[in-house]
Amino acid sequence: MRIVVQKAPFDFGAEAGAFAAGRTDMGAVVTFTGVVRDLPDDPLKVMEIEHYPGMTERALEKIATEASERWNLGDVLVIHRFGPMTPGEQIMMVATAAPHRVDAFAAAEFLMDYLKSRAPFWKKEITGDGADWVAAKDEDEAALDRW
Amino acid sequence: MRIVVQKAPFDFGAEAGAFAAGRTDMGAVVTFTGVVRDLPDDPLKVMEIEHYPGMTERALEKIATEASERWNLGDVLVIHRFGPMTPGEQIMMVATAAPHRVDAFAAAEFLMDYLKSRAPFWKKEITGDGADWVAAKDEDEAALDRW
Amino acid sequence: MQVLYFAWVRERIGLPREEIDSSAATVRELVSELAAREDRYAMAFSDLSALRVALDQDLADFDAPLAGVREVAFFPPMTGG
Amino acid sequence: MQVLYFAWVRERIGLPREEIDSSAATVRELVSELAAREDRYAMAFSDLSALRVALDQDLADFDAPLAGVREVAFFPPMTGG
Repeated sequence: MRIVVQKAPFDFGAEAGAFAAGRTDMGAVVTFTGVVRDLPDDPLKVMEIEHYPGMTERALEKIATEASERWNLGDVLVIHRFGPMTPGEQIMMVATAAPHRVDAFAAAEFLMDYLKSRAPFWKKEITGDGADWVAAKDEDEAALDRW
Repeated sequence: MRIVVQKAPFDFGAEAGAFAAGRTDMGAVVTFTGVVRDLPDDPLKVMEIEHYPGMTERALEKIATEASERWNLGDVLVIHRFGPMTPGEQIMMVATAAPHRVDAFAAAEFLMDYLKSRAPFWKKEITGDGADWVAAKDEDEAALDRW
Repeated sequence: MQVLYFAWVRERIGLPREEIDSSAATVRELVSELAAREDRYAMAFSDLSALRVALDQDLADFDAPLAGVREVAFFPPMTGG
Repeated sequence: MQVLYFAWVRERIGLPREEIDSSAATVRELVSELAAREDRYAMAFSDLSALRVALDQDLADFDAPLAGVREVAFFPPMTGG
Protein backbone atom coordinates (compact mmCIF):
# COMPACT_ATOMS: atom_id res chain seq x y z
CA MET A 1 0.00 0.00 0.00
CA ARG A 2 1.41 3.37 -0.99
CA ILE A 3 -0.22 6.75 -0.28
CA VAL A 4 1.32 9.89 -1.74
CA VAL A 5 0.11 13.48 -1.21
CA GLN A 6 2.21 15.99 -3.11
CA LYS A 7 2.19 19.33 -4.87
CA ALA A 8 4.38 18.26 -7.79
CA PRO A 9 2.97 16.61 -10.92
CA PHE A 10 3.33 12.83 -11.12
CA ASP A 11 4.00 10.69 -14.18
CA PHE A 12 0.81 8.63 -14.56
CA GLY A 13 2.23 6.30 -17.23
CA ALA A 14 5.38 5.57 -15.22
CA GLU A 15 3.39 5.04 -12.01
CA ALA A 16 0.83 2.78 -13.72
CA GLY A 17 3.55 0.79 -15.49
CA ALA A 18 5.58 0.29 -12.32
CA PHE A 19 2.48 -0.66 -10.34
CA ALA A 20 1.45 -3.34 -12.86
CA ALA A 21 4.96 -4.72 -13.43
CA GLY A 22 6.33 -7.97 -12.11
CA ARG A 23 3.20 -9.34 -10.44
CA THR A 24 2.76 -13.06 -11.02
CA ASP A 25 0.00 -13.58 -8.43
CA MET A 26 -2.31 -10.72 -9.41
CA GLY A 27 -4.32 -11.24 -12.60
CA ALA A 28 -5.98 -7.84 -12.66
CA VAL A 29 -4.80 -4.24 -12.35
CA VAL A 30 -7.23 -1.29 -12.48
CA THR A 31 -6.23 2.37 -12.51
CA PHE A 32 -8.25 5.55 -12.30
CA THR A 33 -6.87 8.99 -13.13
CA GLY A 34 -8.62 12.29 -12.53
CA VAL A 35 -7.80 15.07 -15.00
CA VAL A 36 -8.46 18.82 -14.69
CA ARG A 37 -11.26 19.57 -17.17
CA ASP A 38 -11.61 22.85 -18.95
CA LEU A 39 -14.93 24.63 -18.48
CA PRO A 40 -17.06 24.89 -21.63
CA ASP A 41 -18.59 28.34 -20.95
CA ASP A 42 -15.88 30.13 -19.02
CA PRO A 43 -12.34 28.87 -19.76
CA LEU A 44 -10.57 27.63 -16.64
CA LYS A 45 -7.29 29.35 -15.86
CA VAL A 46 -6.32 27.40 -12.77
CA MET A 47 -7.77 24.70 -10.55
CA GLU A 48 -6.43 25.17 -7.02
CA ILE A 49 -6.67 22.30 -4.56
CA GLU A 50 -6.48 22.97 -0.84
CA HIS A 51 -6.04 20.12 1.63
CA TYR A 52 -5.63 19.43 5.34
CA PRO A 53 -2.05 18.23 5.84
CA GLY A 54 -1.96 15.34 8.27
CA MET A 55 -5.65 14.49 8.06
CA THR A 56 -5.36 13.94 4.30
CA GLU A 57 -2.79 11.16 4.60
CA ARG A 58 -4.71 9.70 7.54
CA ALA A 59 -8.02 9.67 5.66
CA LEU A 60 -6.49 8.15 2.51
CA GLU A 61 -4.80 5.42 4.53
CA LYS A 62 -8.06 4.62 6.26
CA ILE A 63 -9.91 4.36 2.94
CA ALA A 64 -7.18 2.19 1.38
CA THR A 65 -7.06 -0.05 4.44
CA GLU A 66 -10.82 -0.51 4.35
CA ALA A 67 -10.65 -1.44 0.65
CA SER A 68 -7.97 -4.03 1.45
CA GLU A 69 -10.21 -5.52 4.13
CA ARG A 70 -13.31 -5.68 1.93
CA TRP A 71 -11.73 -7.15 -1.19
CA ASN A 72 -9.00 -9.63 -2.00
CA LEU A 73 -6.29 -7.18 -3.06
CA GLY A 74 -2.58 -7.53 -3.59
CA ASP A 75 -1.76 -3.84 -3.57
CA VAL A 76 -3.22 -0.34 -3.53
CA LEU A 77 -1.70 2.95 -4.70
CA VAL A 78 -3.17 6.42 -4.15
CA ILE A 79 -1.49 9.61 -5.40
CA HIS A 80 -3.27 12.94 -4.89
CA ARG A 81 -1.92 16.39 -5.67
CA PHE A 82 -2.69 19.73 -4.08
CA GLY A 83 -1.90 23.29 -5.17
CA PRO A 84 -2.52 24.95 -8.55
CA MET A 85 -3.10 22.94 -11.75
CA THR A 86 -4.11 23.80 -15.31
CA PRO A 87 -6.56 21.98 -17.65
CA GLY A 88 -5.21 18.62 -18.83
CA GLU A 89 -3.05 18.11 -15.74
CA GLN A 90 -3.60 14.93 -13.76
CA ILE A 91 -4.97 15.62 -10.29
CA MET A 92 -4.77 12.15 -8.79
CA MET A 93 -4.72 8.44 -9.46
CA VAL A 94 -5.63 5.23 -7.70
CA ALA A 95 -4.48 1.75 -8.70
CA THR A 96 -5.56 -1.64 -7.42
CA ALA A 97 -4.07 -5.09 -8.05
CA ALA A 98 -6.12 -8.23 -7.33
CA PRO A 99 -6.16 -11.88 -8.32
CA HIS A 100 -9.51 -11.29 -10.07
CA ARG A 101 -10.96 -8.38 -12.03
CA VAL A 102 -14.17 -8.06 -10.01
CA ASP A 103 -12.19 -7.20 -6.86
CA ALA A 104 -9.82 -4.83 -8.66
CA PHE A 105 -12.73 -2.88 -10.20
CA ALA A 106 -14.87 -2.78 -7.06
CA ALA A 107 -11.97 -1.64 -4.87
CA ALA A 108 -10.97 1.12 -7.33
CA GLU A 109 -14.54 2.43 -7.47
CA PHE A 110 -14.85 2.26 -3.69
CA LEU A 111 -11.58 4.19 -3.28
CA MET A 112 -12.79 6.87 -5.69
CA ASP A 113 -16.21 7.22 -4.09
CA TYR A 114 -14.74 7.59 -0.60
CA LEU A 115 -11.87 9.77 -1.67
CA LYS A 116 -14.32 12.21 -3.35
CA SER A 117 -16.36 12.83 -0.20
CA ARG A 118 -14.24 11.73 2.75
CA ALA A 119 -10.69 12.90 2.08
CA PRO A 120 -10.10 16.57 3.01
CA PHE A 121 -9.52 18.17 -0.39
CA TRP A 122 -11.31 21.25 -1.70
CA LYS A 123 -11.25 22.43 -5.30
CA LYS A 124 -11.39 26.06 -6.38
CA GLU A 125 -11.88 27.05 -10.00
CA ILE A 126 -10.26 30.27 -11.15
CA THR A 127 -11.64 31.65 -14.43
CA GLY A 128 -11.67 35.04 -16.14
CA ASP A 129 -14.79 35.84 -14.10
CA GLY A 130 -13.30 35.14 -10.69
CA ALA A 131 -12.80 32.24 -8.33
CA ASP A 132 -15.37 29.72 -7.08
CA TRP A 133 -15.15 26.83 -4.67
CA VAL A 134 -16.49 23.69 -6.36
CA ALA A 135 -19.68 22.56 -4.60
CA ALA A 136 -19.93 18.95 -3.44
CA LYS A 137 -22.47 17.01 -5.50
CA ASP A 138 -25.38 15.18 -3.90
CA GLU A 139 -24.66 12.27 -6.26
CA ASP A 140 -21.15 11.92 -4.83
CA GLU A 141 -22.53 11.62 -1.31
CA ALA A 142 -25.21 9.21 -2.56
CA ALA A 143 -22.55 7.06 -4.25
CA LEU A 144 -21.33 5.98 -0.80
CA ASP A 145 -24.62 4.22 -0.09
CA ARG A 146 -23.83 1.35 -2.41
CA TRP A 147 -20.89 0.14 -0.33
CA MET B 1 -11.15 4.36 -30.69
CA ARG B 2 -8.12 2.12 -31.17
CA ILE B 3 -8.20 -1.70 -31.32
CA VAL B 4 -4.92 -3.60 -31.42
CA VAL B 5 -4.50 -7.39 -31.68
CA GLN B 6 -0.86 -8.42 -31.65
CA LYS B 7 1.57 -11.14 -30.68
CA ALA B 8 4.26 -8.80 -29.35
CA PRO B 9 4.30 -7.50 -25.77
CA PHE B 10 3.01 -3.96 -25.28
CA ASP B 11 4.25 -1.33 -22.84
CA PHE B 12 1.31 -0.85 -20.47
CA GLY B 13 2.79 2.21 -18.75
CA ALA B 14 3.56 3.96 -22.04
CA GLU B 15 0.14 3.11 -23.49
CA ALA B 16 -1.70 4.23 -20.34
CA GLY B 17 0.35 7.43 -20.13
CA ALA B 18 -0.21 8.31 -23.78
CA PHE B 19 -3.93 7.52 -23.52
CA ALA B 20 -4.41 9.82 -20.51
CA ALA B 21 -2.22 12.66 -21.79
CA GLY B 22 -3.41 15.96 -23.16
CA ARG B 23 -7.14 15.57 -22.58
CA THR B 24 -8.75 18.78 -21.35
CA ASP B 25 -12.36 17.65 -21.87
CA MET B 26 -12.19 14.23 -20.18
CA GLY B 27 -12.08 14.27 -16.39
CA ALA B 28 -11.73 10.53 -15.89
CA VAL B 29 -9.50 7.80 -17.31
CA VAL B 30 -9.87 4.14 -16.28
CA THR B 31 -7.54 1.33 -17.34
CA PHE B 32 -7.70 -2.41 -16.84
CA THR B 33 -4.76 -4.73 -17.41
CA GLY B 34 -4.87 -8.52 -17.40
CA VAL B 35 -1.72 -10.25 -16.22
CA VAL B 36 -0.70 -13.93 -16.63
CA ARG B 37 -0.98 -15.46 -13.15
CA ASP B 38 1.20 -18.27 -11.96
CA LEU B 39 -0.65 -21.36 -10.74
CA PRO B 40 -0.30 -22.05 -7.01
CA ASP B 41 -0.20 -25.87 -7.19
CA ASP B 42 1.42 -26.55 -10.53
CA PRO B 43 3.77 -23.79 -11.74
CA LEU B 44 2.74 -22.39 -15.09
CA LYS B 45 5.37 -22.57 -17.83
CA VAL B 46 3.47 -20.88 -20.60
CA MET B 47 0.03 -19.43 -21.23
CA GLU B 48 -0.78 -19.77 -24.93
CA ILE B 49 -3.58 -17.68 -26.39
CA GLU B 50 -5.22 -18.72 -29.64
CA HIS B 51 -7.54 -16.37 -31.50
CA TYR B 52 -9.62 -16.12 -34.67
CA PRO B 53 -7.89 -13.57 -36.90
CA GLY B 54 -10.43 -11.31 -38.53
CA MET B 55 -13.28 -12.15 -36.21
CA THR B 56 -11.23 -10.97 -33.21
CA GLU B 57 -10.82 -7.42 -34.50
CA ARG B 58 -14.44 -7.40 -35.65
CA ALA B 59 -15.75 -8.55 -32.24
CA LEU B 60 -13.58 -6.08 -30.30
CA GLU B 61 -14.68 -3.20 -32.51
CA LYS B 62 -18.30 -4.17 -32.00
CA ILE B 63 -17.89 -4.25 -28.22
CA ALA B 64 -16.02 -0.92 -28.15
CA THR B 65 -18.64 0.68 -30.40
CA GLU B 66 -21.42 -0.54 -28.17
CA ALA B 67 -19.65 0.88 -25.10
CA SER B 68 -19.34 4.25 -26.88
CA GLU B 69 -23.06 4.21 -27.63
CA ARG B 70 -24.07 3.31 -24.07
CA TRP B 71 -21.89 5.77 -22.19
CA ASN B 72 -20.61 9.29 -22.68
CA LEU B 73 -17.03 8.43 -23.67
CA GLY B 74 -14.26 10.45 -25.25
CA ASP B 75 -12.07 7.53 -26.25
CA VAL B 76 -11.61 3.76 -25.98
CA LEU B 77 -8.44 1.68 -26.33
CA VAL B 78 -8.27 -2.13 -26.45
CA ILE B 79 -5.01 -4.05 -26.82
CA HIS B 80 -5.08 -7.86 -26.71
CA ARG B 81 -2.19 -10.21 -27.31
CA PHE B 82 -2.15 -13.75 -28.65
CA GLY B 83 0.57 -16.41 -28.70
CA PRO B 84 2.74 -17.66 -25.82
CA MET B 85 3.24 -15.65 -22.60
CA THR B 86 4.87 -16.34 -19.25
CA PRO B 87 3.67 -15.47 -15.71
CA GLY B 88 3.80 -11.74 -15.04
CA GLU B 89 3.38 -10.77 -18.68
CA GLN B 90 0.51 -8.49 -19.55
CA ILE B 91 -2.10 -10.19 -21.73
CA MET B 92 -4.31 -7.25 -22.58
CA MET B 93 -5.53 -3.85 -21.54
CA VAL B 94 -8.54 -1.64 -22.00
CA ALA B 95 -8.70 2.09 -21.33
CA THR B 96 -11.66 4.46 -21.31
CA ALA B 97 -11.76 8.26 -21.10
CA ALA B 98 -14.96 10.05 -20.13
CA PRO B 99 -16.05 13.42 -18.77
CA HIS B 100 -17.18 11.68 -15.55
CA ARG B 101 -15.84 8.75 -13.55
CA VAL B 102 -19.10 6.77 -13.46
CA ASP B 103 -19.08 6.41 -17.26
CA ALA B 104 -15.37 5.60 -17.46
CA PHE B 105 -15.70 2.81 -14.86
CA ALA B 106 -18.93 1.35 -16.25
CA ALA B 107 -17.59 1.28 -19.81
CA ALA B 108 -14.32 -0.38 -18.75
CA GLU B 109 -16.19 -3.09 -16.83
CA PHE B 110 -18.59 -3.60 -19.73
CA LEU B 111 -15.66 -3.95 -22.16
CA MET B 112 -14.00 -6.51 -19.90
CA ASP B 113 -17.16 -8.55 -19.35
CA TYR B 114 -17.91 -8.75 -23.07
CA LEU B 115 -14.33 -9.27 -24.11
CA LYS B 116 -14.07 -12.25 -21.71
CA SER B 117 -16.99 -14.15 -23.23
CA ARG B 118 -17.64 -12.66 -26.68
CA ALA B 119 -14.24 -12.06 -28.26
CA PRO B 120 -12.73 -15.19 -29.87
CA PHE B 121 -9.73 -15.85 -27.64
CA TRP B 122 -8.90 -19.19 -26.00
CA LYS B 123 -6.33 -19.69 -23.26
CA LYS B 124 -4.24 -22.81 -22.83
CA GLU B 125 -2.14 -23.39 -19.72
CA ILE B 126 1.05 -25.39 -20.13
CA THR B 127 2.51 -26.73 -16.88
CA GLY B 128 4.93 -29.51 -15.95
CA ASP B 129 1.95 -31.89 -16.00
CA GLY B 130 0.80 -31.09 -19.52
CA ALA B 131 -1.45 -28.65 -21.32
CA ASP B 132 -5.07 -27.70 -20.54
CA TRP B 133 -7.51 -25.38 -22.22
CA VAL B 134 -8.90 -22.96 -19.65
CA ALA B 135 -12.62 -23.61 -19.16
CA ALA B 136 -15.03 -20.69 -19.44
CA LYS B 137 -16.54 -19.77 -16.07
CA ASP B 138 -20.29 -19.64 -15.50
CA GLU B 139 -19.74 -16.42 -13.57
CA ASP B 140 -18.20 -14.78 -16.65
CA GLU B 141 -21.27 -15.61 -18.71
CA ALA B 142 -23.52 -14.47 -15.85
CA ALA B 143 -21.63 -11.16 -15.66
CA LEU B 144 -23.17 -10.17 -19.01
CA ASP B 145 -26.66 -10.13 -17.51
CA ARG B 146 -26.05 -6.91 -15.65
CA TRP B 147 -25.67 -4.83 -18.82
CA MET C 1 -17.84 -23.24 -47.58
CA GLN C 2 -14.79 -22.81 -45.34
CA VAL C 3 -15.16 -24.54 -41.97
CA LEU C 4 -12.76 -23.42 -39.22
CA TYR C 5 -11.97 -25.06 -35.89
CA PHE C 6 -10.34 -23.44 -32.86
CA ALA C 7 -8.85 -24.52 -29.51
CA TRP C 8 -9.73 -28.08 -28.47
CA VAL C 9 -12.15 -28.46 -31.39
CA ARG C 10 -9.19 -27.93 -33.72
CA GLU C 11 -7.07 -30.36 -31.71
CA ARG C 12 -9.73 -33.10 -31.68
CA ILE C 13 -10.51 -32.83 -35.36
CA GLY C 14 -6.83 -32.45 -36.15
CA LEU C 15 -6.94 -29.53 -38.55
CA PRO C 16 -7.59 -25.78 -38.36
CA ARG C 17 -9.80 -25.38 -41.43
CA GLU C 18 -11.18 -27.25 -44.41
CA GLU C 19 -13.35 -26.62 -47.45
CA ILE C 20 -16.66 -28.47 -47.04
CA ASP C 21 -19.18 -29.04 -49.79
CA SER C 22 -22.52 -29.30 -48.01
CA SER C 23 -26.16 -28.62 -48.73
CA ALA C 24 -27.04 -28.42 -45.03
CA ALA C 25 -29.74 -25.80 -44.46
CA THR C 26 -28.75 -24.98 -40.86
CA VAL C 27 -25.68 -25.18 -38.63
CA ARG C 28 -27.31 -28.10 -36.83
CA GLU C 29 -27.61 -30.05 -40.08
CA LEU C 30 -23.98 -29.29 -40.93
CA VAL C 31 -22.93 -30.56 -37.50
CA SER C 32 -24.85 -33.84 -38.12
CA GLU C 33 -23.10 -34.30 -41.47
CA LEU C 34 -19.68 -33.64 -39.94
CA ALA C 35 -20.28 -35.87 -36.89
CA ALA C 36 -21.24 -38.73 -39.20
CA ARG C 37 -17.89 -38.54 -41.00
CA GLU C 38 -15.38 -40.03 -38.55
CA ASP C 39 -14.90 -40.63 -34.83
CA ARG C 40 -12.75 -37.52 -34.36
CA TYR C 41 -15.61 -35.38 -35.70
CA ALA C 42 -18.21 -37.33 -33.67
CA MET C 43 -16.11 -36.68 -30.53
CA ALA C 44 -15.63 -32.99 -31.25
CA PHE C 45 -19.36 -32.47 -31.80
CA SER C 46 -20.66 -34.83 -29.09
CA ASP C 47 -21.87 -32.02 -26.80
CA LEU C 48 -23.20 -28.94 -28.56
CA SER C 49 -23.69 -27.11 -25.26
CA ALA C 50 -19.87 -27.01 -25.00
CA LEU C 51 -19.56 -25.44 -28.45
CA ARG C 52 -20.10 -22.06 -30.01
CA VAL C 53 -20.48 -21.24 -33.69
CA ALA C 54 -19.74 -18.15 -35.77
CA LEU C 55 -21.10 -17.53 -39.29
CA ASP C 56 -18.99 -15.17 -41.38
CA GLN C 57 -17.27 -14.06 -38.16
CA ASP C 58 -20.40 -13.25 -36.16
CA LEU C 59 -21.63 -15.43 -33.29
CA ALA C 60 -24.75 -17.39 -34.28
CA ASP C 61 -27.18 -20.07 -33.08
CA PHE C 62 -27.03 -23.71 -34.11
CA ASP C 63 -30.43 -23.22 -35.74
CA ALA C 64 -29.18 -20.37 -37.91
CA PRO C 65 -29.57 -20.87 -41.70
CA LEU C 66 -26.43 -21.42 -43.78
CA ALA C 67 -27.72 -19.88 -47.02
CA GLY C 68 -25.08 -17.49 -48.39
CA VAL C 69 -22.61 -18.22 -45.58
CA ARG C 70 -18.99 -18.53 -46.70
CA GLU C 71 -17.22 -19.16 -43.38
CA VAL C 72 -18.41 -21.32 -40.48
CA ALA C 73 -16.29 -21.59 -37.31
CA PHE C 74 -16.68 -23.99 -34.38
CA PHE C 75 -14.99 -23.41 -31.05
CA PRO C 76 -15.43 -23.74 -27.27
CA PRO C 77 -16.75 -20.87 -25.11
CA MET C 78 -14.29 -18.00 -25.29
CA THR C 79 -11.80 -17.21 -22.53
CA GLY C 80 -10.24 -13.87 -23.38
CA GLY C 81 -9.27 -11.02 -21.12
CA MET D 1 -7.34 24.00 21.50
CA GLN D 2 -6.26 24.63 17.92
CA VAL D 3 -9.14 25.51 15.61
CA LEU D 4 -8.52 25.17 11.87
CA TYR D 5 -10.53 26.54 8.94
CA PHE D 6 -10.35 25.38 5.33
CA ALA D 7 -11.63 26.50 1.92
CA TRP D 8 -14.40 29.14 2.05
CA VAL D 9 -14.65 28.84 5.85
CA ARG D 10 -11.01 29.97 6.03
CA GLU D 11 -11.72 32.78 3.57
CA ARG D 12 -14.80 34.05 5.43
CA ILE D 13 -13.17 33.99 8.82
CA GLY D 14 -9.97 35.38 7.37
CA LEU D 15 -7.43 33.08 8.97
CA PRO D 16 -6.37 29.45 8.63
CA ARG D 17 -6.05 28.57 12.31
CA GLU D 18 -6.17 30.01 15.80
CA GLU D 19 -5.74 28.95 19.41
CA ILE D 20 -9.11 29.07 21.18
CA ASP D 21 -9.63 28.87 24.91
CA SER D 22 -13.06 27.38 25.35
CA SER D 23 -14.95 25.30 27.87
CA ALA D 24 -17.53 24.18 25.29
CA ALA D 25 -18.60 20.60 25.92
CA THR D 26 -19.54 19.80 22.33
CA VAL D 27 -18.72 21.01 18.82
CA ARG D 28 -22.15 22.65 18.66
CA GLU D 29 -21.39 24.70 21.79
CA LEU D 30 -18.03 25.74 20.36
CA VAL D 31 -19.76 26.85 17.16
CA SER D 32 -22.19 29.01 19.21
CA GLU D 33 -19.29 30.63 21.04
CA LEU D 34 -17.44 31.34 17.81
CA ALA D 35 -20.54 32.62 15.98
CA ALA D 36 -21.17 35.10 18.82
CA ARG D 37 -17.73 36.65 18.39
CA GLU D 38 -17.97 38.68 15.20
CA ASP D 39 -19.96 38.92 11.99
CA ARG D 40 -17.37 37.05 9.95
CA TYR D 41 -17.70 34.05 12.31
CA ALA D 42 -21.52 34.35 12.36
CA MET D 43 -21.50 34.27 8.56
CA ALA D 44 -19.15 31.29 8.34
CA PHE D 45 -21.25 29.27 10.79
CA SER D 46 -24.71 30.42 9.65
CA ASP D 47 -25.62 27.08 8.02
CA LEU D 48 -24.22 24.02 9.77
CA SER D 49 -25.62 21.70 7.08
CA ALA D 50 -23.03 23.25 4.72
CA LEU D 51 -20.19 22.48 7.13
CA ARG D 52 -18.21 19.47 8.22
CA VAL D 53 -16.08 19.08 11.32
CA ALA D 54 -13.05 16.96 12.18
CA LEU D 55 -11.79 16.30 15.70
CA ASP D 56 -8.10 15.45 15.91
CA GLN D 57 -8.19 14.76 12.14
CA ASP D 58 -11.17 12.38 12.14
CA LEU D 59 -14.59 13.37 10.80
CA ALA D 60 -17.10 13.88 13.62
CA ASP D 61 -20.66 15.04 14.37
CA PHE D 62 -21.56 18.48 15.67
CA ASP D 63 -22.83 16.78 18.82
CA ALA D 64 -19.50 15.09 19.51
CA PRO D 65 -17.88 15.92 22.89
CA LEU D 66 -14.75 18.08 22.92
CA ALA D 67 -13.18 16.60 26.06
CA GLY D 68 -9.53 15.82 25.37
CA VAL D 69 -9.66 17.15 21.80
CA ARG D 70 -6.63 19.18 20.74
CA GLU D 71 -7.48 20.03 17.14
CA VAL D 72 -10.88 21.02 15.74
CA ALA D 73 -11.26 21.73 12.01
CA PHE D 74 -14.22 23.29 10.18
CA PHE D 75 -14.63 23.04 6.42
CA PRO D 76 -17.20 22.61 3.63
CA PRO D 77 -18.07 19.19 2.19
CA MET D 78 -14.99 17.74 0.54
CA THR D 79 -14.44 17.73 -3.22
CA GLY D 80 -11.41 15.56 -3.86
CA GLY D 81 -10.73 13.13 -6.69
